[in-house]
Amino acid sequence: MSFKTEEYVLNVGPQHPSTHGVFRMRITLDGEIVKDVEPIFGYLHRGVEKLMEMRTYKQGIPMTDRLDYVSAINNNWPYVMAVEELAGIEVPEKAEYMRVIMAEMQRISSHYLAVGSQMNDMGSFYTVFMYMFREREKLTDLMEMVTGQRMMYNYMRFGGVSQDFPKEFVPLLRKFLRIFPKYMKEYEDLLYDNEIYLSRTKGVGILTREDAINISTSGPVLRSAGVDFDVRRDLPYSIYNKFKFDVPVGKNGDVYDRVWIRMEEMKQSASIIEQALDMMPAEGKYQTKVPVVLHVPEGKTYKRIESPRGILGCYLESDGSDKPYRCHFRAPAFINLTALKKLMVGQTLSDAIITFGSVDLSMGEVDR
Amino acid sequence: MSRHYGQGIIKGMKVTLKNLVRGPITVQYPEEKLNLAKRERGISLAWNPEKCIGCYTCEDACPHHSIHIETSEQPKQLRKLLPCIMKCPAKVEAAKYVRAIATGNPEEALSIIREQLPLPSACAYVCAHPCESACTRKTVDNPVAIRKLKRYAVEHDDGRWMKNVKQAEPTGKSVAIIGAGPAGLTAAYYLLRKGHKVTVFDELPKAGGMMLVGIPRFRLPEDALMHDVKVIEDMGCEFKFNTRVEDPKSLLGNGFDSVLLATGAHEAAKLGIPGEDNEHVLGGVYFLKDVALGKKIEIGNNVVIVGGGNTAMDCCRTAVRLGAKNVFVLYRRTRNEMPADSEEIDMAIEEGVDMQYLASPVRVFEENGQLKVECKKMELGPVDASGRRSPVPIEGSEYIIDVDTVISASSQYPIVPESFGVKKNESNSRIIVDRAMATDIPGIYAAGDNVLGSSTVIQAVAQAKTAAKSIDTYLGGDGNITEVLHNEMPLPLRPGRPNPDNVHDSVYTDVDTRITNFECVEECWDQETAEAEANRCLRCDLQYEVTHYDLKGGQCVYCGLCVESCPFGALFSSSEYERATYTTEDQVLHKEHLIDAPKSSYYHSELDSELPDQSLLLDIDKEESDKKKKKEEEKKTEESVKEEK
Amino acid sequence: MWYENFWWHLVIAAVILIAYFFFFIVMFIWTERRVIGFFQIRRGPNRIGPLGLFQGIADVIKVMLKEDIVPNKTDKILFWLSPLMAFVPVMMILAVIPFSKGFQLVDLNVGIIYIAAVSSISSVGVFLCGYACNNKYGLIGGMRGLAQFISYEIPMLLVLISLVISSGTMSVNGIVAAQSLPNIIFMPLAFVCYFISSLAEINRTPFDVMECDSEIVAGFNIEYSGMKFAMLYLVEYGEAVVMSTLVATLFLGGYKGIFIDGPIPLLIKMVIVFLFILWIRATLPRLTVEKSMSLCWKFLLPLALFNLLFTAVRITFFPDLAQWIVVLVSIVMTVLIIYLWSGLYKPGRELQHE
Amino acid sequence: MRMGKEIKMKTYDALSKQFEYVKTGNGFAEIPSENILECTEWLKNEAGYDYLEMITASDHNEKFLLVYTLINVVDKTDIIIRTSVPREKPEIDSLSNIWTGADFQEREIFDLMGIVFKGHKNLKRIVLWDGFEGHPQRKDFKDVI
Amino acid sequence: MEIAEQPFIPSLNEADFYEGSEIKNLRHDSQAVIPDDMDWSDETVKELNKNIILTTLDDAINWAHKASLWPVTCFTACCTFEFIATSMSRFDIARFGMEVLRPSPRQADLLVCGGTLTWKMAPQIKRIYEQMAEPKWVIAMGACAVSGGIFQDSYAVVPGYNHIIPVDVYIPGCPPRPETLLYGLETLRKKIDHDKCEWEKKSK
Repeated sequence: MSFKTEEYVLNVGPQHPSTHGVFRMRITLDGEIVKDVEPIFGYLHRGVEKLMEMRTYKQGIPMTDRLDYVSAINNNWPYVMAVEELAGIEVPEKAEYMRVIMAEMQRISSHYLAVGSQMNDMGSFYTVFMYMFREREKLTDLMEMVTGQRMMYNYMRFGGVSQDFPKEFVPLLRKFLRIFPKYMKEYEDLLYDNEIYLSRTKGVGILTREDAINISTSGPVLRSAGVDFDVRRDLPYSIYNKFKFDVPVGKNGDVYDRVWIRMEEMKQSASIIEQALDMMPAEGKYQTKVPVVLHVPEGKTYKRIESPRGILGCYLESDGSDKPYRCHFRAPAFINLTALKKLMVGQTLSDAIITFGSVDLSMGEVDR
Repeated sequence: MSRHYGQGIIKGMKVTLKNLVRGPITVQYPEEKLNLAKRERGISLAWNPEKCIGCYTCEDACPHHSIHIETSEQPKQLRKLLPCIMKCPAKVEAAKYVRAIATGNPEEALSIIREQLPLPSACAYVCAHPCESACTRKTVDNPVAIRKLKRYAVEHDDGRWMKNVKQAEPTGKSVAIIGAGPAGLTAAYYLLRKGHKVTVFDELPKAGGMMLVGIPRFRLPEDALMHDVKVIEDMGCEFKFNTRVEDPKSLLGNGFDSVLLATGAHEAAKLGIPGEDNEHVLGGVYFLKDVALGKKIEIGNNVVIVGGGNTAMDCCRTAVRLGAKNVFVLYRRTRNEMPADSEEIDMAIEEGVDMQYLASPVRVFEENGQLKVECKKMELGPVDASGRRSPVPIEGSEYIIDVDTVISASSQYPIVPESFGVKKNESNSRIIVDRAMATDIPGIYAAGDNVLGSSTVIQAVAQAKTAAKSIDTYLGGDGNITEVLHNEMPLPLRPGRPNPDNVHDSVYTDVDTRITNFECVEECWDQETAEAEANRCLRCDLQYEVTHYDLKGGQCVYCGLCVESCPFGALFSSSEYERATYTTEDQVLHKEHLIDAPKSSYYHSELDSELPDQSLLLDIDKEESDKKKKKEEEKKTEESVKEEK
Repeated sequence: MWYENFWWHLVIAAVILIAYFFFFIVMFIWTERRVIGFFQIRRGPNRIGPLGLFQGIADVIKVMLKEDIVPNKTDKILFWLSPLMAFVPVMMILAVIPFSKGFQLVDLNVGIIYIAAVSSISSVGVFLCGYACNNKYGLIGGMRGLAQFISYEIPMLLVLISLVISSGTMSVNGIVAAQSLPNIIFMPLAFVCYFISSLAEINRTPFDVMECDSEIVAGFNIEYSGMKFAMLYLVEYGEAVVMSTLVATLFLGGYKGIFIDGPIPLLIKMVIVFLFILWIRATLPRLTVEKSMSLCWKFLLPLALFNLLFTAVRITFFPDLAQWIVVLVSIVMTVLIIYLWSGLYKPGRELQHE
Repeated sequence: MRMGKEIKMKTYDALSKQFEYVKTGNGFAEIPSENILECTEWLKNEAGYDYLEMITASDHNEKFLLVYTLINVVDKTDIIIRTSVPREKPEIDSLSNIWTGADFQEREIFDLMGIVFKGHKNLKRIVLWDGFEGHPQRKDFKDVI
Repeated sequence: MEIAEQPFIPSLNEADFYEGSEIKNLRHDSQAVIPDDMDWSDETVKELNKNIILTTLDDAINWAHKASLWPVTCFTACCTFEFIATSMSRFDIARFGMEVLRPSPRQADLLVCGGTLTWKMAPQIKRIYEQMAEPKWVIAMGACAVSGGIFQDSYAVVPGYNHIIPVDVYIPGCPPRPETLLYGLETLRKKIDHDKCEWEKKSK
């Protein structure tokens, strides 16, 4: 008598508690072992790129906010940089510092969310998530103070930022940075020593260096595989060459490394913010005056930044009118998704789920 | 390292217990409400009906048409002082005549211009249009092309303005005006109107001064200039051309009761580099003057022009028309920093001029009978006092261009002759005057470039107007030179929004034909374009009452672009956040709601002080940090006590 | 006693037990949500009734009143039957628990075996839930649950046997009576094994593999709504009630208190056990099913066997040892053996870089 | 920074030396569409540009412009390659067999722009649903309900 | 034993095709808006059906419904994070007994539609709504859910959830603040207060 198992197809998503949005995986399972996975997405395809062609340049900024809704400010940046290059708009020095500060705050808050929801996927019933959200709320408060919104900041403008920091903002941000390490220590206690956490993350979802490069992954996923590449340091934009910071690089490319990198990056971001606050000129313009309807000269450009999820690029073509001719976003999460098959196959369903969580997607960006 | 199961779990449980002790951070919402950020962009807009003039900018700024406005056709007058009028040195009422053109009344428009400006034709071609740089429309896209509209008005001169002219009785006093430039002609016009007898002396053979010799004919045709001059001539002005007045004081006794010095700026600035004395190195102003007066100049095939102002553009384009094959313009900074008009630069490039940015001449020398210019590359350094980034030379980046002629068009300045005997500045380039334009000698006045340095036509006109007032007062008049030439018009109706199009393109003659002659390059707009362009004016001084102001609340994403784009500060973000409805229709917010909505200080930092501070989650860590601080302080004091011991 | 053989005694006791069961389910719903809330630096339900006390009642009423959907293509009979099968046995366990001296529905002389037998029926019910609903998630959840139940039953039973050896009786009442000091002090190792395996039995964090939200949506109860879901919902908390009561009875001295005996000490102990479960729930992430299995077979089972051996040796060869020596030896031994044993495990897979 | 620029310029020069049909412009190299595979393979294996950062396309009426950016992860430089395919026959070789990372991006371009990638193993709609009419990123797209 | 007819199991490609045509049909059919139901607020209807027992029962049931509104975890886009923020410690939706996020629609009472709905997702949302057991409520959270918001003129976006499923409460904002959401839930509770038992509705 011989036993034979039958493979079956399990649809995970589009409505599923741990797909981080409307994402669907068609997983072929043998028992609980994943044999094949086919990512299916587009459930949040809103046609942002097409819509941007129908709007003026400035009206495009709120659209970019809604791409990667977890890190709105980082999304503004490549678009704004691309338009600035084509239109030849100068950014005042102070505005560059303000952008860096806001973007790094956004990175911290985005990583809080990523790590927190990772723990949630692991089933720690919201506790870590809630603690991290407390810190994130503090950042949200600070950013709300500057921009007036909690999520869709719509902060960057061509030639600077929309508004100056309010005067009470900088002391409060410094205060946040002062208490930041204390809470980080707590989270590390909650994560790194916990045996259940270790047993679930170590050696799970391994991505090799070769695969990571071949699949064009970026951000923490790429760095966890041991590739030392960070756009902020290696192809510096804005004023990142003025700051000193480390780029954490993983060894094994597993879930543990990816979470570890996110935790380390938060600390580095905090140090960048601190440096930027010290170096920021007290006086100066925060914005170059640009008309509401901007007419950008003809040209093509490509600008990239390091968003919390990886290389976020904006390819912009202008035909001289007041609307972009073509605007394409290189969405890091979208391309990181390609690695999903490599990451998941051969693992159990539970591990596959946390591996998926460790890639840290936001579907708005994947589908655009 | 061996790890024992349980340690980490216990560590984690310690953390959760610690947080349990810390206590909840929950806000009990319906009873306990947070203070929002001062800049909160809540789910409504606040709208100020007094400030809103119904310009539809917010409606157009919305990415997806969430705002719907309807305005009444009939406006009401709101204010008199407008940016365009304020910014104009001669206080020409730009908004008014643009409106006249928009309603199809270019003749009336000319009357309005004529009230303040006796040289409308000349200004219509070459005015530096400070009004445009102040135009409110600039915040939306590009300013209304006021100068070109003036041109359109001038082309429709039917002499209607003459009917309302009030000529004063002759006073019997006579005034000598030295220089028939913009300042001189303006002063002559107003003094003639006040009944004085005016004689204008000029060393050139024609009237026009700098407008004649400083501006090439393809920008300001002679006909247009002479049209203005003829008006003044018809009023009885006496011109004495080819006459150089050396001593204005002597005129005072000889039948003239007063003298106005309006000699202009005719000297070109030096480059300040070795080899400048070469005969092929020309001053830009001299070059233009010679060309304007019809002298024959050999400039050869390769011409280098140094500078980035309008004079440089005039020079290079003149050089092209004189047949130079290769014309270079060397400028130290980049195009963004160039003081010349963008259109001028565009046209120069179209005509084949090679713009070399970030380059500066180092020396001029002759080698084997060939004139050469050595240039150096520059790069932009930090921002200097003028707000522009200063050029910094790059070492070792020298290169050499073979040239036939070098034209230094960096700037020009006036030289006041010693024989005038008036008080001057140290470098002899300015006459010092008081606020009434009077010099230190009673009866002698000065206006124009010899007071200002190198400046614009409209500045000179403005000064001449002041001078004319003072002279009239000096000669016993009332000093009132205001005129009313236009007929009263009703306030213009507007059925919809201002024209949302971008600024209309100017019409130029074809490049290939225009570089062969000195015909005027810019063509006048036709009626349709001119009226469309004039309709772009937002009419800042009129208020079209907003009858409907609907915000589709369920559709708006509260991005704040409308608040940002409002040129009049009539829109505010609102800090309202409590609204939920059972139907979609209820989502639409109407005018009444928006008026009452609480305002936030998004883009209105003046409201900051009125609003309460934001409640922050960060404050929960206050006590701990305070405790720490206290402990540290205690330690310090203990240490200091110990040290003292 | 005079009342022992009257049928109405059974009726009244049953009513009291059922009331106790439901009351504590409702209160535990509230307690769990409230306490977890405080662990998560928030307040938890506090609007419905004073301090939010009626939260559980409202939940139960609402769930019961919801539309009862029976999806197409389900196994109709099992779909109806399985929630009952899961729910009823949980309640039946209470029958043998003494709430006070003499207050017990039935004092079975094979009480321990009864408990073991009845509680396994419940797990079959849960598995059938997952099977009957014709849903892959449900099936995975049911299978996971069943595998885990069966595995953890073994260390649990071994511990119970050691308990029986030590007390010399199989009656629950007898075990309570035999605890002059609570069993947790005599046999801490047994307590650890029993507590962990009963966490797995009642499907609580970190062993909630069969209902894990983030992986298999809602596991076995994915297709249930209305009254049937209400039953499953009650099972979840009912098991918690029963299990905390059992732990309190078997290891913490049952109804024996420091000052007074009776139901009140039992209830206090039970609530303390439940709070401890909540603390664990608030802290730990979930184990995967295979890791929970390996924990059972590689960690708990040897410990439970050792515990059995140790207890047997103690009872057989040193029945008259002074109490303090027994307590000392067993505590030292427990700490030592857990420390040594746990050092053999490595969390996570072996990686080349470490 | 200047270092990176020099390496970049050198790569462009080397590329145009290696393949005579390559035209280099200000910050990009223009390659005929039929040679894309050859060039990118050379760049990957010989020049060290082993990271395919992005692929995108834009609609220019009579042709589609395709833009590829590559990064050298070791030297930290990037280059941009452009190519174009005619509108009547929008076909180009797929890079997904060299770079797995091109897989989804090419599918997306196929979906939204309607360019067919020859050699792609699973070329079907990715963000829109099966049976959607038209390719929305094209300029002449009209939505049919 | 008789073997039942083998069910038709499509291949994956076929399944995609069926999905596509389903989306297409749904898109074609749901161009019109489902009208908002405002009958409940009509006071006269309530007066007419006054019945002491039923009204008291109504109140009790409505109280239970109000007290434990369990949302289904189905969030499509950005507004998710404001919902999460609401359920986190600072605003703590649990105070109203709502923190039980049921991943399975069968057990949930409330569908909080947070975020943009695309046509590709529309059939799934419709199915989730249909899977939910009565009584059920729907909240449209944020501009996209109310009207398509900033994406309303896109080819892929449903201009408002009320094209697909009936919506009870609309909350504006992009995204709404947590307080706004809590206010919206309060508004929903007011509506639930007016609900009547099933049998009464039938008798009408």
